[in-house]
Amino acid sequence: MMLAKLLFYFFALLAVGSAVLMVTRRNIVHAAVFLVTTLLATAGIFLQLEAEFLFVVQLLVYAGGIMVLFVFVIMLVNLDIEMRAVRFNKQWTVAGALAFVLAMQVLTALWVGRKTFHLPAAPAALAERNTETVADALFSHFVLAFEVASILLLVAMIGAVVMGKRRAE
Amino acid sequence: MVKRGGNDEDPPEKRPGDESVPDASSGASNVLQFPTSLKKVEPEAAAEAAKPARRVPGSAPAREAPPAPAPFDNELVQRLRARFGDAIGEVTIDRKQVIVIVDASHVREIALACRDDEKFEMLVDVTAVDWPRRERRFDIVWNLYSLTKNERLRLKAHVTVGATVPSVTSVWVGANWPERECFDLFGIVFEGHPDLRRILLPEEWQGHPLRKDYDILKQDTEWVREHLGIESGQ
Amino acid sequence: MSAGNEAAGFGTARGVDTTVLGENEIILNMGPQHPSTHGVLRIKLRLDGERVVDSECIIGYLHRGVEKIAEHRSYPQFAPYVDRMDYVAAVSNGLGYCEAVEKLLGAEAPPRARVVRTILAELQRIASHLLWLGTHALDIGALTPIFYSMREREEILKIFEKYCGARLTTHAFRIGGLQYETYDTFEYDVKRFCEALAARIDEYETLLTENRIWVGRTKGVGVLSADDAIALGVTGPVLRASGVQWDLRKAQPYAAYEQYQFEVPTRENGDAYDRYLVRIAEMRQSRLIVLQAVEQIPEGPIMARIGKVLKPPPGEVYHSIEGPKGELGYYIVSDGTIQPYRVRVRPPSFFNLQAFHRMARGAMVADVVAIIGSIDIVLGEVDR
Amino acid sequence: MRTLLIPVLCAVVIVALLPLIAGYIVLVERKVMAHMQARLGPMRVGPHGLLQPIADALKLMLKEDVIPTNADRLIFWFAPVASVAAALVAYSAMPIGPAFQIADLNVGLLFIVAVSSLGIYGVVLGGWASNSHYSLLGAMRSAAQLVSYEVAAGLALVSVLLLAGSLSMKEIVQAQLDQGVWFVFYVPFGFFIYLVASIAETNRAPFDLPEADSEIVAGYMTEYSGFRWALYFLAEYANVIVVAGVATTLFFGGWLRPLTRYHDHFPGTHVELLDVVPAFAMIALALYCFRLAPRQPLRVQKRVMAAAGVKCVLFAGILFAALFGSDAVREGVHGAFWFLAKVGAYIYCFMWFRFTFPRYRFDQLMRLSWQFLIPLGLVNVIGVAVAIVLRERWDWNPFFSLVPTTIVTLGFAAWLTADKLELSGTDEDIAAESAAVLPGSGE
Repeated sequence: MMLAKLLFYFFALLAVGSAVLMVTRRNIVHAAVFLVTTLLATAGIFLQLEAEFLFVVQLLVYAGGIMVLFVFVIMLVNLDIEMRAVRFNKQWTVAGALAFVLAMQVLTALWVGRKTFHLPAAPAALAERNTETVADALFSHFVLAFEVASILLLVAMIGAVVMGKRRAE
Repeated sequence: MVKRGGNDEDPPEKRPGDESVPDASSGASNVLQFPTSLKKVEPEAAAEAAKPARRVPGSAPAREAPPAPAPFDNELVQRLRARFGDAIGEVTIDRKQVIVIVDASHVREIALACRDDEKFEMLVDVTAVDWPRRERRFDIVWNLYSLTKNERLRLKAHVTVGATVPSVTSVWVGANWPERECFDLFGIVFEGHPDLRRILLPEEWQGHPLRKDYDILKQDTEWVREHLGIESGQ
Repeated sequence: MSAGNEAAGFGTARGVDTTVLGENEIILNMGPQHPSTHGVLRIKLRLDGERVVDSECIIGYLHRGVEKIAEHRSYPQFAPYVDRMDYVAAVSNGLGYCEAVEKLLGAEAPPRARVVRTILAELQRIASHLLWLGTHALDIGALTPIFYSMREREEILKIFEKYCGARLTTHAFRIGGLQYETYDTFEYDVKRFCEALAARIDEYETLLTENRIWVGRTKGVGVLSADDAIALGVTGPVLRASGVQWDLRKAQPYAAYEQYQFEVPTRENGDAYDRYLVRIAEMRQSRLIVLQAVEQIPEGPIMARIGKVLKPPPGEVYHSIEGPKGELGYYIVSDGTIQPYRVRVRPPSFFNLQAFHRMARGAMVADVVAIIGSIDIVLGEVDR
Repeated sequence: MRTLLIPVLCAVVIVALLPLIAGYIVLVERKVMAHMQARLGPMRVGPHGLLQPIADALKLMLKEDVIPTNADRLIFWFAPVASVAAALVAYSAMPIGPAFQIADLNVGLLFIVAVSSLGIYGVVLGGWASNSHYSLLGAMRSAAQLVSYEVAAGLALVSVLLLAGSLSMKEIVQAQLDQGVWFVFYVPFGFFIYLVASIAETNRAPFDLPEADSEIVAGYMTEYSGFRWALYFLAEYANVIVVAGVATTLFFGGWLRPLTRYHDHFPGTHVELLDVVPAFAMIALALYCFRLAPRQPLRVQKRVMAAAGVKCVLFAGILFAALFGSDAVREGVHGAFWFLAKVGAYIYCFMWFRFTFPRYRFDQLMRLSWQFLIPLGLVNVIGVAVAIVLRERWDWNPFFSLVPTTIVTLGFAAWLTADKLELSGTDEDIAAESAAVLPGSGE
């Protein structure tokens, strides 16, 4: 169990640290790399939770698909100009105040509900064939939501094609 | 096929006594017909090509020393003279090649007439020769070729240093690079050229190497020092 | 940016405007050190993504002032220099130069010399086309044909080596005839090579001609219409691929070409694929010429009587031959001394390369290398 | 801790051996290339160039590591490592024989696909960090190519998953054993699509556009040298092995030997007739080495050649001895043999294609994927689904249920190639496209 804990803290620290670096980096390619690291670390935590399907989807879709396209676009941006651009530095105080309020809220909620704060025991049977479980849930119970989401994506895709076509003409 | 002695012929001239020999271009049985019009072989074109040969007055046999440039006249020259008058100077024939001296300032119009009316569709080359002792020291030479008639024609203009010559790039786009080369190596300015820059030498180079007063060992030492970081390229 | 030139009918190369770039546009410098610019050609490309918006060839990296050197050498002394212009077709260069000077002298090589010259020049054309085929295929990503074509080219170079001792810059001819008498098994070697060559060319064609990718990569790429080609002064296989059936060996025969039967292959579309087909067909025709010529090499002297010191009478001459790459012309002005007053070389590659700008418009980066390959340039000749 | 020991050992073996294996695959590739091109290939270092990979590796390690000015140093350093890491991690779910597998994930196949798709970061970031236009073009090409062909490859994999009913690599092989046939015979089009897509994904010719040497010098690797460059090279070959392993597992029955249903034994023993074939093949190879050994010009070469022969005898001995071991040993050793043999054959095909075909152009590459492979893959997947319904609802014979699918897919492919797949754009296309990109040309 020691190893599992170590791994969890490793992934957790990696995720949080990369996330912080991601927001603070000026070079957006670096920021993108740290975002990928965050996603990978989160995937590692999924794996520890034995949510193998979720882990793979995280890799395949977020890290392997979406972020590749992100990086692809970012590469084409003229970085020198971006790096020299003036940031919204004057908002530090507002952001700090908001962050403080949010932090206080979370802490208060934790403090108030500390008595009831227990994680339920992990269901033992879930680890077995969880891909099928996910598939069953998606295609039977949530089939309507699933189809609505896919239509939404289809519309977005057609829209993108139309917009891309217009430019070529 | 009967073997011919001459290793080449430049129509519109033809050696006398050669009349019995079919011209290579007029469709000997084993030879593809030449010249052609664009894209298609037309028999008429081939027949036409033989015509200018008959206009030619006789010249010396080939194996003797080549003749000195002699005055020359034919229908083409007459047409050009009729149209451009004094702009057409002396017309000579040297080693069976017709050379037309033209006035540099009218070159564009003459070139256009040569291309459209006389069917010299192709500009083979533009070059120059430097004669430093002459008053108009440069000869600009345009070598033309007619695919329709399988003939060559050479236009030549004498110009002084610093004079500009009209560019023929509007007549043949292919004149672009050779004119740039003339500018580069001789310093001849072609007026109306879309992009008259040095082409073979670096842009910052000083001097024009093919002029006779540019010694063969000479170079732009400034440039060499600056760009190559050495004292001399020799 | 080329609107002004469009009005005149053509987009003439005018240098790439690097100052104002549209969104997604980048400037790419190909060369002078690039694997497939065939020497030290530099091409400035203005790209929209991978598509070429504008292009400019920058040449001169190999400029050695050959024409200037000529004015300081005697006529025979200059002959070796011409071999170093189109160094993959040195024999053809030498042939053009020797014939031009002979014309200036009013002399003429004896029949035996002319036939041997024809044989060597045609072998050189095959060698040049073989080298082109290999490198062109390599540019398009076919790794294998170059090794096959080099294998055959090697045979030709061996014949050259046996004939004159040199393989590349041969200096095979002399003004007035031949440098050397042919060696004993010359005819046998040439015949054996030609007999093997037919099957070898079939082999290249099996690899490429109907290969779907090859056709896809070359068909419709670098299209040059016949009118454009003529206006640009393009000659040789590139012109013939555009549908103009013009070959100096037929139009204004030199050496011994009028004795032989051969065809001038042409194609209609003027794209890279047609240039490929034209050159392949030309190799077959050259093979036929060589076979005819080697069958009957006339006996007799190999040198004309031109005297020891060459002093052509004053005058000028323009003589051109059909080099492997197009019309290779020499414009020589004599002032009556032993040195030429001016030698102007009309290099085919120089003029053909000029058409690149026209062919490359709207092409992709990958097409650029296909187009350069299909023009078949040698920078030694372009830059002189 | 015991449970971790064997996987860790396997991982160490893979990481330690892979560079060597990749090096020798390069040597084999060069030899194959040479023999296809009427020449000899590496002959100098060792007999028949057998030590060439080691010399190459030494040279690469000693080479100066050049980092271009204005390169993004951090990412320049990180990119090749990312590439190799992704390639290596993919091995963790790859079963090399029934016994040798680091982790049998129940989503093994997806894991391999997902992790190897992460390798693209190495390429893209490396190309970007080099601060060179060639590299950037290579990176862009690579990203677009990989994203497109992953879709096609995914569809090909789905057709197998439908048949196998599992994502676990082991269970896919087990399904092929149970059904008694390699899936390549059930879904030939699935295999075809995967073959093409896997060549494209590993950036091999004729899809090697990201590193097309005649166009963009070396693509994303242009500015790399020495060991970093070697890492990219290692990643490429590691990826080749991964896709070959996936193809072997999914379409060629993984570690199963051919004719899995043929179980005749030698009389009196439990040794199966067909299981001795590998051992005899190895002995034949050994004899060949021994025959060549005396003909080597140098003494050291003779020795190395003889050593190679001895090594083959050793392998034959192991294969033969394994027949008399326990079932686990026998299956482990012979499974590994068959798996590696199939992977080798698949890689040989890669090489063969590379030396035969010219390179695609970028738009043709995209068209091939989006207009040919992906529609074909979709039709194929639907066909397989129909076949499974036929099999399960109406008890069709599994093989015949897939015949209509194959025919329909074949017809669809013919239709696509006849009408739609216009690789070379027509003249109007080109005119329209140049009009689109050339300002002023339409006026």
